[in-house]
Amino acid sequence: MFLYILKRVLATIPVMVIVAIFVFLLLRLTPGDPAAILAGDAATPAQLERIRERLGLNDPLLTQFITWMGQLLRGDLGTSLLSNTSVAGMLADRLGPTINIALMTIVISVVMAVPMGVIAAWRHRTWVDFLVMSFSVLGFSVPVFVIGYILIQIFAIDLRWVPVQGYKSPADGFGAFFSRAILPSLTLATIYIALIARMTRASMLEVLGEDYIRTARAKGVRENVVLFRHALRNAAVPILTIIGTGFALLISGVVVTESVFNIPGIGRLTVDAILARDYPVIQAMILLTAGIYVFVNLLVDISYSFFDPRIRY
Amino acid sequence: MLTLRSALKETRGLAAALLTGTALLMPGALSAQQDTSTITAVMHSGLRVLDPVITTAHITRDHGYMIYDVLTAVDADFKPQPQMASWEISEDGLTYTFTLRDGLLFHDGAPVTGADVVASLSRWGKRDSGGQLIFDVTASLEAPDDKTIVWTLTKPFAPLLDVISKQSAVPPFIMPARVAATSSDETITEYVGSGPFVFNEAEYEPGVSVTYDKFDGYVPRDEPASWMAGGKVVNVDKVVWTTMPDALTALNALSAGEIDYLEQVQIDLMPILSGNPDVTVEKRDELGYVTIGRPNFLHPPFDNKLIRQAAMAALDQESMLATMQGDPEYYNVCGAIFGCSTPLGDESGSETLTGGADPEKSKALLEEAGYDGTPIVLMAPTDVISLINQPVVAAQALREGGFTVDLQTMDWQSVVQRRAQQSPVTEGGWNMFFTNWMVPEVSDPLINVMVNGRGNDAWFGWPTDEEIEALRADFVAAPDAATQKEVAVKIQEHVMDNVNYIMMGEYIIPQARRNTIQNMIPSPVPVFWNMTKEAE
Amino acid sequence: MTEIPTSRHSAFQVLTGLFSLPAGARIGIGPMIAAVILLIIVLASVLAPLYVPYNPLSMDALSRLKPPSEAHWLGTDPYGRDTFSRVMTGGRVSLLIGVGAAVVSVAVGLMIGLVAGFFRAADGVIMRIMDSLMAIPAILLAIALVALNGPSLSSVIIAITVPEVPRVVRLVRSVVLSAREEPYVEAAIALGSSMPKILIQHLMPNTFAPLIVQGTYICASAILIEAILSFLGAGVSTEIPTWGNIMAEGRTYFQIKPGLIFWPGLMLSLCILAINLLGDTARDLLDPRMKKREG
Amino acid sequence: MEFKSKDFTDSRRVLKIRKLKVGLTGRPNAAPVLNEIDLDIRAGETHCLVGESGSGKSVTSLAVMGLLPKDALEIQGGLIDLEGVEITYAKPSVMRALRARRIAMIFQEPMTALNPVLRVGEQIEEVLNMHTDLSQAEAKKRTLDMMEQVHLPDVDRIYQAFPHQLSGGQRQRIMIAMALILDPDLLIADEPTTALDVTTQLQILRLIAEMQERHGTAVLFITHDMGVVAEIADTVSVMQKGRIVERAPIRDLLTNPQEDYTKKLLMAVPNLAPRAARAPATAKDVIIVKGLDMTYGGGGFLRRSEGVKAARDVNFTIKPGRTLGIVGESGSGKSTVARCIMRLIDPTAGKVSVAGTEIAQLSRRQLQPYRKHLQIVFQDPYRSLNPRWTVARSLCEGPINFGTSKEEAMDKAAELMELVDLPRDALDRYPHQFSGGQRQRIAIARAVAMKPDLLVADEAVSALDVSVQAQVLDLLDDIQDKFGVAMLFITHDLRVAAQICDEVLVMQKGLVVEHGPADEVLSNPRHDYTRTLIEAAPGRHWDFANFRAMERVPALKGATA
Repeated sequence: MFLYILKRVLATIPVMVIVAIFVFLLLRLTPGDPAAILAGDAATPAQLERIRERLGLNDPLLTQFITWMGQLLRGDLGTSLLSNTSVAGMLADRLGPTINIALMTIVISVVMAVPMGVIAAWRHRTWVDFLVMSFSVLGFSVPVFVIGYILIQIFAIDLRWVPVQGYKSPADGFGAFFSRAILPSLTLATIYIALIARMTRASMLEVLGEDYIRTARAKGVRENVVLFRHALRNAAVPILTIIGTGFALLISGVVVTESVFNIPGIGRLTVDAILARDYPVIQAMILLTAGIYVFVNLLVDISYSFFDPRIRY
Repeated sequence: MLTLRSALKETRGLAAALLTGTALLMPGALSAQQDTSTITAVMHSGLRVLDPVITTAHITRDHGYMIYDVLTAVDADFKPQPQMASWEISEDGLTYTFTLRDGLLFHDGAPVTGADVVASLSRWGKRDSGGQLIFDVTASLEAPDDKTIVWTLTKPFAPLLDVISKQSAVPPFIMPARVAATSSDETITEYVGSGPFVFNEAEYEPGVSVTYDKFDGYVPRDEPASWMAGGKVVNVDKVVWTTMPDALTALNALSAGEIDYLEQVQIDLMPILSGNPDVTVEKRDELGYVTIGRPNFLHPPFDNKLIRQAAMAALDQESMLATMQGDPEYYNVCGAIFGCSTPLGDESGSETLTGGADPEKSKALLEEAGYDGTPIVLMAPTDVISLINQPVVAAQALREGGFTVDLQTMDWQSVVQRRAQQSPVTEGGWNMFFTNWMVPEVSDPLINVMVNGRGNDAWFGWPTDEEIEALRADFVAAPDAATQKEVAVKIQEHVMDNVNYIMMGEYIIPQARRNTIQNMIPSPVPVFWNMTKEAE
Repeated sequence: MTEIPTSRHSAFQVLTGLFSLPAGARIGIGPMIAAVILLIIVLASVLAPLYVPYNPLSMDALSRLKPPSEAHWLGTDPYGRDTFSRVMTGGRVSLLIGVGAAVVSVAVGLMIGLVAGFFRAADGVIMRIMDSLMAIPAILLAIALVALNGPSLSSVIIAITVPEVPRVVRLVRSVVLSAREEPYVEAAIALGSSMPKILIQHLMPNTFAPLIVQGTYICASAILIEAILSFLGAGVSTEIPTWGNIMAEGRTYFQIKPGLIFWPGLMLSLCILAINLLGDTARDLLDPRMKKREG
Repeated sequence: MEFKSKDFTDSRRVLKIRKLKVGLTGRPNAAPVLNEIDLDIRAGETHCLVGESGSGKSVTSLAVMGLLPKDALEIQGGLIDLEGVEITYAKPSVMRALRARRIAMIFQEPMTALNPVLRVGEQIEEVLNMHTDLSQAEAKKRTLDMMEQVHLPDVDRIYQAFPHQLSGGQRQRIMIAMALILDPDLLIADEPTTALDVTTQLQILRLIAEMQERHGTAVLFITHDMGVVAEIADTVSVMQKGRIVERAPIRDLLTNPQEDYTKKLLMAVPNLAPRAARAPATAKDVIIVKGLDMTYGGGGFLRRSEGVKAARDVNFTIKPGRTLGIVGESGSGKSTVARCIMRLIDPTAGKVSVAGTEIAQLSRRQLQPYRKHLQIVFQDPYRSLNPRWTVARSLCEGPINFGTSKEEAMDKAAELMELVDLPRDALDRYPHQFSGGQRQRIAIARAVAMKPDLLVADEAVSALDVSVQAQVLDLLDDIQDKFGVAMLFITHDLRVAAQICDEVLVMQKGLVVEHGPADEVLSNPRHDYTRTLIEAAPGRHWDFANFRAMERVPALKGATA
């Protein structure tokens, strides 16, 4: 097990290096000049040139890359070109909201989607199945910002149950956190629920056709036990996999939700940074999100063995 | 009776439980704003750059006015007034002597000295175009003692006080000498000013929110506040600026009382607020903004004056402003390049712009110029709301006027980068883009960068225009206001004929506030002194 | 003489043979409705220029944000453009993006996946690169790519394609890996067939069924991602109406003129719904296990 | 041969089925899957249901259990009566209560019939939790007790084990323990030993008999293997196409079958008597295998693993027109040898000479010209033909690879179809339009099209019903006569090997334990393992094809059973 984890962690190194190179090149080939953004509308070309020189943007690409990698290896994420603050500090400020909302989304999604999928598979080809599937396809079909607006309209404006926007850390009180996080989480959750419910249903359908399900029924086991004890655990691996790979979708959704609900998270930070060509921030953020994705999927892989004893590392 | 009482008791218990439950669900937001000592404001953009000298970004200027103070400032009549210092001008107009008033302190407790002022002005002079002009004729800038600054010129520079008092892009904010020692190409890293608010560094999240605390050591002037001049009396303990990337969310937050103040409201969205008795939508000041189109003089077809004139003939202010703003209450068809309500404003030569487009004239001019149908590349930003409409409307109008248009959409940063490219269109260049200025930023020939005609040293578009340079020199040399105005009208006429840029009219973006916010100063820059907050 | 079913094979049977479709598989009413809806949307979009009442680009500052009327069936947008004309025309580009992204992702993914699945030497390197591409959040990558190439139709398609390719590669690779163990492939090796021949003639057809299914999902999600990119200001040019950028432009007017979001949103949702439903149906029909059960 | 001959007429009737009809759900007019099935089983009786695949044996058992897949099959008539309770249309809750208590079932694949993610102990115990009020401790005690009854070793450890950690035989014992723990009246065993090796099969059959003895359970035993039937049955029902065609006590059925179908079935059953020895061939060896070693795995990045030695020091030669059989149980390495020779995998060491050329170490490209000398027929007829290709295309693939023109190859293909007794016009069809036996013929034709020197048949008849099996074996024999091809015949079934092989090579755990002429190895085995294999072959004393006992039962002096 330990060896396996070590191996997997080592295997992420080339992945992260490729991500780093890719992002670095992509950014440097993208038009945009952080100096111009820094200086504003009325700067002259000579002033811009001096600022570029200061920021090290005139160095050869390779030098810039080596400098950046050197910093990374020392654990230094660099300094924002615009705000002149440390990227690590910005990241520390921004990571909390995103992670908390993401966790809440995952919890909501799993709690809702798995039973939905199980029931749909159990009542295969009935109206229940049709309903669940329709909902989940609908979750795929409506753009996430539309869902956000609709939820705000209903719950924040018409019913006034929760605030329209903003974020409070759970440290400020769970109620304060929850009331602000619930709408963004639900917004994000729709597509995730759709994804997980679908996969749960498909996986359960497959498992329910297995011999050991017939064995369980032949033993006179009650249907709910058949579904949740015998079938669901066997169906878990693909469900876990989709939770892991769906995490990428979640990160994408976060970018939008954070705009709609005005949450100071890393999604918005990254988009703002891209629009402002704040290279150190973009690089750090994409590396970070890629790292989180890889980490989540490592967790998922490891959790397989918890659900399925045949998988041993 | 007994049962009734116990029933009541039970109900009360239930109500209490419900209340606690609800309180758990909706704490904070609504009640936090009952706090009359804190103002939460949503500004037009997120604050990321904290150096008000290195950048011309409005949000950073606004930040500058919060934590820094200036020597002199303009009042609502465009007149320079003493702020940190009073002044005396020598008879020959070559020596300016400033005397700092008493009680000026930096936020770290140190008094403001002449040396700080000299360092700050010097750094500003390297960055600001107006400042550069003054420093071109500066013999010396010295502080003989802690209270006095002497500025000696080699030849008279009549608008000097106007330039250092200007309220926008870039005012000479006064910083401690050690901070002002930072190179003008590098951003400062210490944010200490002597202004009415203190920058709360711990609560600063770049692009998201910034918090200002009242500076108890600030001594306001005695005069009433007028624009950037007068006494800056702070009536709250704390001002929080937050950014909301989504305009609709910001409006909803204001409606719900989660924020107190919204700097900019899209006109189209005003109906959402109109039904809310707790919210007021209003114009903060009457000057507002101008929106302009700038052709590229280096490459065909806009290197040809006739074709520039054709473009101007094809464009019409009314339809563009109407698309941008909708409600005529919030725009002003105005052909004056220096603004219609400024001392130098004049509308000469702008008939086609203000009187409706003349596509036939445009076609005729194109014919005459021998326009070959080469598409003109129009850069259209997608992520700055106040700039989205102009290129789209212009593209349509130009097509109707006989142009072939290639409307290229990109994010604003790509526009910013690409407009600096002098290469031909085929190699990443461009033909035209649109941008906006606050009226005070274009209100005279020294401040208005678009009337600079120095070729490569001119603003993007790079016109080489000796005629206009001569007129600008006349302006600097003009001894009195009447002469200045004469020169300004000539510049107006020249710009309309040569089409250095196309003035597309004035507009105003209203602000919205909860009614608890009172006594805000009408000013182009949103300022938070004088403002009061009442309980709801 | 052994008995053999004697029916002549029809084109349908050739097709079913190609995709392992079980003969006589029943297609329910749902997918039929979905197919009809999709057909109507596609036809309506493709033929839009023939019947829409206004040029979707022509603006009229004097009739901005008008409510539905006889002149403007669905009202007008902030530029005074006719919403009905824009929504109907918008489908063309949205569908083009969907189909384009699906075709490109599937084609590129197929090629890479075949190589990765069959040549062990290339597998490791290719899969590491694919892992990396998968780890980069799609939307951020898309924004960056669009910023790089400018917001043209092709950059949006490329932006959507890049993160999808790894998924297709994984799918193709896994199909190839399992098909490679099939006895008929081993028989082909024993018959002296060359590697490229085995790859293309024996292995590649196995990937078609799952790829068709995957393609429908990519198509649906591409249309959706285009909408999100437009929302974030990184979509196709505002001059080309798509459902996505019509919604993105209309988003601030959500409370005062919900039609700007509702109508393109309805078309988009119906379209994605139909495509997904057809994809699900195709998956059920093409599932080899179904065949085994009936066979 | 001893048959069971107890008379059950006085015993209590446990199961009574009358005119049971099962059809496709919602399609009452379609051909029924089961038609008018009558069945009686009495306490203590073992009733065997035999028939070829698709005859409806399993559907019968599932109907009794109430486990028909609802969306595919439904009962359309008749009645099922379990000890006086009619359960034909019983409510799910009623059926649930009956299962495990009154009827229990064990399935063919112990691999898939146990839940892979639950400990086997828990899975047995679950039956008690569902149907009794026993405390946790009592339930566990009873479970362990039951596990001991089915002769599982080290029950405390196995209780905690997951299915994949057990052998096939152990898993099937778990299944039996699970089925019998509540002492049901009727046990349905659906091909419970088919997936097991012969030696394990024998143990499981004995266990079922023992348990039956102890508890007096009635057993409905479903199998396709006449040998097994001969070993265990009291009475037999023969099924064909959803009907029961003949029902009789075992001795009557085997000695004096009434129905043609039964006779046909019995006559196809191979027996252990080796084929008549053929004249020794004198030609040069077609293939020479020397010191062949194959080790899987090994190496490893962070962990050094030993690797599995699948085959060790295998040596043999085959002459033209002769057949060498490799027999052994699963995991013995017999298929590994075949695949090494075919160069589908690369042997770790050793030599393989074909047509005078050493091919074991050739690269894939160098190997290509020699491919035609070697051809293979696989076990699974459903997977050995590309489902997307017409038969013609499959048959032409090889010849075209070796330069034959398309037209010529098509002509050849047509001839081959006749050779394997299929109509020429079937060339344009797809594999799914053929039955399993027909597909196997096509696969053989495809191999023969290459005019190979050596034909490797890897379990080529194992997946086929006995009647089809016999036909395919005949076909292989014909082909060998006609083309003088040498054959390497891999099988787990000694009876099949006896039918076709000149020489037999017995493998165990990668090692060759015995190698010699077929009749010598089969009638006079020298190695204990060979002897065990022969002993375990069910029904080896009976000559089914001739409805009598074997004249010459393979001698098993000093057998250690």
